[in-house]
Amino acid sequence: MTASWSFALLVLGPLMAAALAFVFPRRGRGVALAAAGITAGAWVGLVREVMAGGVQIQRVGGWSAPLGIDLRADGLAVLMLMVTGLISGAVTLYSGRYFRDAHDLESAHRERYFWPLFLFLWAALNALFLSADIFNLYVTLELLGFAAVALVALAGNREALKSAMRYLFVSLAASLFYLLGVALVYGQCATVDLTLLAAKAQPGPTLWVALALMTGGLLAKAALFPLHFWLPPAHANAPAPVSALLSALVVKGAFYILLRLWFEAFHSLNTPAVAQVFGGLGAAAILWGSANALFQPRLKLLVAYSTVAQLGYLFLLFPLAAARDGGFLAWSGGLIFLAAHACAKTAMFLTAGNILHAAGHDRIKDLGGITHVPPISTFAFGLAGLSLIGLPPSSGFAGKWLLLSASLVQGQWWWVVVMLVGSLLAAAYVMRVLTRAFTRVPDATAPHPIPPVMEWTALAMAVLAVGFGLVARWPAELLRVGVPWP
Amino acid sequence: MDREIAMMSHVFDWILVLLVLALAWRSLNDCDLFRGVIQFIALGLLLAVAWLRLRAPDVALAEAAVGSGLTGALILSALVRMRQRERRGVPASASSDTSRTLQSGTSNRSRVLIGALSLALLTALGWAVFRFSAQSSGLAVESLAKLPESGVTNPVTAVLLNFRAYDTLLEIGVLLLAIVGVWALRRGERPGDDLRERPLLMSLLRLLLPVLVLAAGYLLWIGASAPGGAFQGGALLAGALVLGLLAGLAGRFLRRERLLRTGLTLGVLVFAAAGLLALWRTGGLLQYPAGQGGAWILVIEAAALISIGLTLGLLYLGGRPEEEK
Amino acid sequence: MPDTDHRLYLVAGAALFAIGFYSLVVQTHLLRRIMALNVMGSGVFLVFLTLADRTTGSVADPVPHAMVLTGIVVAVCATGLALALADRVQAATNKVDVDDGPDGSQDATDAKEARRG
Amino acid sequence: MTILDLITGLLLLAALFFFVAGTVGLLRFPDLYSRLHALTKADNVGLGFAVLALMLQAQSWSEVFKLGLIWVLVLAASATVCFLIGNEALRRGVKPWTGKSP
Amino acid sequence: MSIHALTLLGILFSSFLTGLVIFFLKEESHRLRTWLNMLGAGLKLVLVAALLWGVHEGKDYSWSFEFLPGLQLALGADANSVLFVTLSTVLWFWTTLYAVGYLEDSPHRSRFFGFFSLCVTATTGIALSANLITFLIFYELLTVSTYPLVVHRGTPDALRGGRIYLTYTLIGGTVLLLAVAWFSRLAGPVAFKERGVIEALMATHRGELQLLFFLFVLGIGVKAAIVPLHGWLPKAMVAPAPVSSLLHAVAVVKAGAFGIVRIVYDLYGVENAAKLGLLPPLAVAASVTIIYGSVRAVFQDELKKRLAYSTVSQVSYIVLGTAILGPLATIGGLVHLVHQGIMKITLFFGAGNYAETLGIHRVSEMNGVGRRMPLTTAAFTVAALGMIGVPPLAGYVSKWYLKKGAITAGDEWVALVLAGSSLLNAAYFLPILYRAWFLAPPKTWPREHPFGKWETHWMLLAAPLVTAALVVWAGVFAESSFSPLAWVKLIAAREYGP
Amino acid sequence: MTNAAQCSSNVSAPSPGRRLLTRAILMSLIWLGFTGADWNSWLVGGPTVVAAAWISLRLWPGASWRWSPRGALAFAAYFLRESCRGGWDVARRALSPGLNFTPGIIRHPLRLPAGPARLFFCTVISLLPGTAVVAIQSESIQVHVLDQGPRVHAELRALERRVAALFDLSLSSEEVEP
Repeated sequence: MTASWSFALLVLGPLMAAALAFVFPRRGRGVALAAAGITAGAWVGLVREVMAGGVQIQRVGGWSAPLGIDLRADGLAVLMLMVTGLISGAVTLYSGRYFRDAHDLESAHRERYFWPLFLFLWAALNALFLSADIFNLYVTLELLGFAAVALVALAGNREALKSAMRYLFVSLAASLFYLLGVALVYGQCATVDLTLLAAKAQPGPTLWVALALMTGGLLAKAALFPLHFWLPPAHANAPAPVSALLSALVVKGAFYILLRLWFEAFHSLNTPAVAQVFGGLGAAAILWGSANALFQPRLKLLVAYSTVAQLGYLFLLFPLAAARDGGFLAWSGGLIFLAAHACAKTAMFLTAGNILHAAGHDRIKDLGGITHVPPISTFAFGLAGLSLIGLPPSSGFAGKWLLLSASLVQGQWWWVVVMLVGSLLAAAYVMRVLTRAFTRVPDATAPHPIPPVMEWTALAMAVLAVGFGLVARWPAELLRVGVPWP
Repeated sequence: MDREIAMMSHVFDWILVLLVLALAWRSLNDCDLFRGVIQFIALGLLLAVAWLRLRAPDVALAEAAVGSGLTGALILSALVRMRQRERRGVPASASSDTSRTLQSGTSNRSRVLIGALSLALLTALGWAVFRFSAQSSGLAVESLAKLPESGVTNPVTAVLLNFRAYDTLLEIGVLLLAIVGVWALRRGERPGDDLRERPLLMSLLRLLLPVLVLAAGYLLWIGASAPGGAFQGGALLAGALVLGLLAGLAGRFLRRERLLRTGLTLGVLVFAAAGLLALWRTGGLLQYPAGQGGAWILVIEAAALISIGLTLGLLYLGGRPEEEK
Repeated sequence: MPDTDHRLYLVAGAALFAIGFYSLVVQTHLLRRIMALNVMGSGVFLVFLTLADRTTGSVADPVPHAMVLTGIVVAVCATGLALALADRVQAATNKVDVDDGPDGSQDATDAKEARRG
Repeated sequence: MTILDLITGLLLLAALFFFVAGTVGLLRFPDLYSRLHALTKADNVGLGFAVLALMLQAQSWSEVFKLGLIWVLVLAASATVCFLIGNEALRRGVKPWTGKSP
Repeated sequence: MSIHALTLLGILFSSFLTGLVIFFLKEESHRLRTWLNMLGAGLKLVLVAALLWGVHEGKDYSWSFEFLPGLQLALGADANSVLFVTLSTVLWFWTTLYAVGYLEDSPHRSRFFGFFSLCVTATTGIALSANLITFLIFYELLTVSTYPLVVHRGTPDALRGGRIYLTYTLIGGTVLLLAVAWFSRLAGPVAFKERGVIEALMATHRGELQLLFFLFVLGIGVKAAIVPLHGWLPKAMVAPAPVSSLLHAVAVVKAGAFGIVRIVYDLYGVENAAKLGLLPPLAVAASVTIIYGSVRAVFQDELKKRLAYSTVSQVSYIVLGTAILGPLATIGGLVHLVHQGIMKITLFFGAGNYAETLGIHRVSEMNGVGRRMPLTTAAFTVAALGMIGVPPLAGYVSKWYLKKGAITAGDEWVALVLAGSSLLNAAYFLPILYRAWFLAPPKTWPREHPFGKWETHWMLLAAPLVTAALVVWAGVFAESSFSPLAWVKLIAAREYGP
Repeated sequence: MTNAAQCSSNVSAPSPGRRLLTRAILMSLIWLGFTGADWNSWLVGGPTVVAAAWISLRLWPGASWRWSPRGALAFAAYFLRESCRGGWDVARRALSPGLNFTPGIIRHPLRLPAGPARLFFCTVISLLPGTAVVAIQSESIQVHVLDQGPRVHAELRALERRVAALFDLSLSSEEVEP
């Protein structure tokens, strides 16, 4: 009973809030705060049920699969919901001030539309993480994509509009690839339920093609190298809290579905060769993204390319988690890494927003003398950087450690090399920014003061990115609930 | 006789499919963009025929109204707007002639590459679909078995608003999101031509609009037992709204911002509230109390109809109707 | 319909999808690309509905029908959003494509500067 | 096959004839204005026959009514559209073909 | 949680929390910051004293917390930890005092002292780590918290030095991470234990263990500045004097040396290491470093650079002691950990005083400085003589044990290295002393800064005097029961005991 | 509204309530036609009818015009006949081998008053054989004809008379040749 309400409120709370924020444009922030409260409560209820009673299933409308839609909450889903909630909460606090303080005349307009779009994004994410139905996942993907694109375009400048347009094309085409895959799956198995598919799916040409289509679409949405081309401009040109949401959560949505497909519904098709391909692409993403981040002229572009790189780590989960031996190590490692990256990236983009606000630009080479004035923001960036590099005891470290251990256990040493090189590259680009904080510039211009709530929210996320590593045992335990293999 | 009918329908299938493919190709690759758009609209109509052929009258209705009609109107009006802006704009950026940009941009080599990729895609898909067994009832049996419990007799409506109502709830959310996204982008412009100078059209609209509203209501009602429902009705309503907008008949309505916004969100709010209410009453999200399915569905659909009609109609403006204060 | 050759329609759906995809990538005009997405969508719908039509009974499988209805509505929403965005892009850049813009080249020069500096 | 079906068949054939004729006209007629005639007149009659044919097969009076309504609305619409197109052509200065020049 | 565990945590948090609070203090709240600093340092001193007493009494100090499945964050206090933690705490107290005086009126003090405290937290954390993973955590924390101190001045030079420092240490850290992960894969998440934990693996994984040892030394050797991994150390001299003293005497290089001690004694076990044939190469590396560093030091004119190369050389005494089998060498190496610390910090304090008070940065500018600043120069002299190994100062004690240990173990060539090094030490320290005491002072100093009634600020003066006194005490009272030497003997007895 | 002025020129307006009622009844009839005798349908039908009536009234606030039932019947018969003739006419021209017609645009003076009757007239012209309206001016219309000739004007005047009869109007007496 409690779980039912949790399911309902987690999805409908933000959804109705989005509608209300649209009807009452001046009340957006209050509505979002209320939604944050409701979802937090619902999440607590849900996590208690999951810890106590294992995987929770809600048969929507009282019809069970295959005819109806099942919602399902296992450890993975609950973890993703938690990350979503934390980051959305931070973004809510941050944005309450961010949009009000923008320098241009359009800011009031932006604030009005930010809230409903943001709440839609939130609802879409929650719905996505709870869904156990691949067609329903398609609908949530579309909700997510539309909200993300509209939020990018909200920045309103030329570059933002162009990147939003490109993002929309990629997103829509990717959704259609996914949907075509769903059609083939339905034609073959006569169900779109993840659990039923796990029992019904047998390797064969149709499912191979279907899965390839769905995977292709999702990889584009998850911006895995070489399909990442749309991400850096989109994430770099969006308003700061939006960039945070996109990098921390939106790309993870697609990744989450990939996990559900390859490790649950179609686990019988998950062969080592495929897994190695995923891992290879992930490795390429790590190297390519990091190398590009090193040469970006703008802070937000750097952070965006860092996202391309860090997403690569998530895909190392495929070759590592598929094996029985040490599989769970990699599984929990990859997902803890996901949470770590989400928090760290949020902190980084929010900080970038602060710096942009203070300096009026984010050209890295001209940031000397500006960053040491807002020390809290710099501190936040540094802490987030620690997690990104994977220095202990941050959560990034916890994730990388588990992935490292898994590769060592399985003797797949090549991933170890990639991860270590990736860490060093991450250190290089993070330090490229942090060094500016210590540069003494004699005639530094007085920066625009940053509202405290914006600084402290960024810092809180950074602290979370580090501190989460100290309690990483808890998510690892949580992930055991409903883990796709015995 | 049966053989001949089968033969004829076979020929019909081939003609239909070839026409569809030819139109699809031409509509996207015709060097005159306007002609392309027209062919695109025609493609939508042909597809509606194909849907009928595939025993999907509900979809055919929606395709004709939404897929072909509204989408076509949207694209046409966007084309007109773009061309007007181009005419106003500086001719220096001459590369952007809307009507003839076919050869610009993509090099021949990448064309060949993409072509090869698409062919590979087609081959893979063809390989996949040829492995399907000729017959599979999918979920037809299950849905028909559960149909009496759903509260309606049209199986598609039962799926949309009962068995898989949750999808539909989110989909109504997508609709609202689309309009919010569009409004966030820009202020809409009225269509360039003032139709008030065309009395004949005006009188037609005066006649037509009330009938369209009635028809929308009728589709909503009939959806419970026959092809139709909130989407098809909503599409009609949207059509009526677009015509009204074109004729400048909805100006005063558009200025009532709060009312508009309420109308747009009505579907989501009522649907979600119904879901929660059902949860409270029966303990299951969107699980309607036994025997009351029909009534619940009707209420939800009515709210959805209004929102769908408003949303799809207002999408036509390409932006929010008025600048807020 | 039992007498329909489903493979014909399935392949046609696949072909629509491929035509749409090809045009989406090759064409640069925003409106064409938006139409291309719609054609891709129609291909998917065709596959869905053909699969639904394979039943032996008197009616087709209603579940894909509902899915396609959802898909059609999503498609028109996408079209509306994309058109509004395309319009803004044109207003901002005076161009009707997003492929070779000053932003790409500008990034490149900025990156070069960063390497030098 | 009842007598009603036979009449339906004949009516449909008539409808087909007019549609074909309209289409041939559309292709053959010399200018935009005369093509408008081909479209409005022949197709409306064709539609009328088709509607009549379907009315004979209708299950209820309400279906008959709806079919009739459709016909009336299409007539009104096509007359209006015919005017709109002709009017627009006239405004743009499209000269009618008068048969005198080759 | 027991009182013992609380003590351990208290030692960490006494500097961690003060550091955090200081970060967010306003730049102007000078007095509050000083009080907080001294309070933290004092508290830590008290807690360490309690710990010292407790460990001496045989109490078991340990605390652990599982932060990842099967992975413990574990603190403990064995004899080794206590040695290092005491050293760092005592020296931190005096360095803090010194730093407060040194940085008066300079910008960004909140940032400086924040990181300063974090740095000490990391160092004590390294000392108290009871297993590899905890060691790794604090080791990396040390890297991160010292970087801002190195680049504190923000000049292009400082930034370049910082970049080099970070490049070295992060790569070292990465290698260490690999080694730790690999080792954990082999042996499981093991805690440090006297005589090592690899007994069971000796037969089966010989090659892997050797490779791992190499990786460990490579990773940790960066911080211990073993040639050729020492490149960062002279470059990091751009940092303010208190930082240099802390870096060289306590925090970074000592953490490295201590790390090698941990690996050899408590992870591999010195006898196992010897069986694997790991010690001779290590001894060679240490010897090369000792000679190389000394030679380079002779040719440096810049005082801090000369001291830095001296550090490169001296730290390897500890490694050398570790690399020679037998209790005497162990004693020599370990006691040098303490002795070198107090001597080198005194030297850096002195150098800082010269720079701050008179603007002297080069040896060639030091003529007659003993007359202008007698107390400072006296302390400097004591430490320098100690470094050379003049009896009865601290340095003599360590070198004596090392030499004896080497001879006992049959490595006579080591005695030659030590003798050569002592000569070189004399070669780079004696000229300084000569100039300071016996040459006439110039008319004006490069940049004099008057400080009232003492030769310099009292805070700047107190620290070197105290540490110089410690140098004398550690040498003269080496045989008393509370001296570093006595403690080290206890460690050696446990390592080699029956 | 300008539309209102245009349409309510010839009849005095009844009260708003009655007008709404009239429209509602009209709409109800259409609904009834849609659904047949399904009384449950009025659950939806009621609100829909009200909405449709209200919209109709907003779009066309003018009162309903007068019309004569007898004229209507006569007109319907005439219209059906002429439609068929029109269709046949086009079909004949389209399918005959040569293009045996002389099209052109002619101007025809209007006698019907401005308002629904005139609009109705213009609409119907396009459905009748050989004629299509291409422009409407205040006192005349331009008609595209397939065969220019004297008969055209006569036919148009005949149509005008029938429309006038339908709307129960009397035409202005002057019969001017163009």
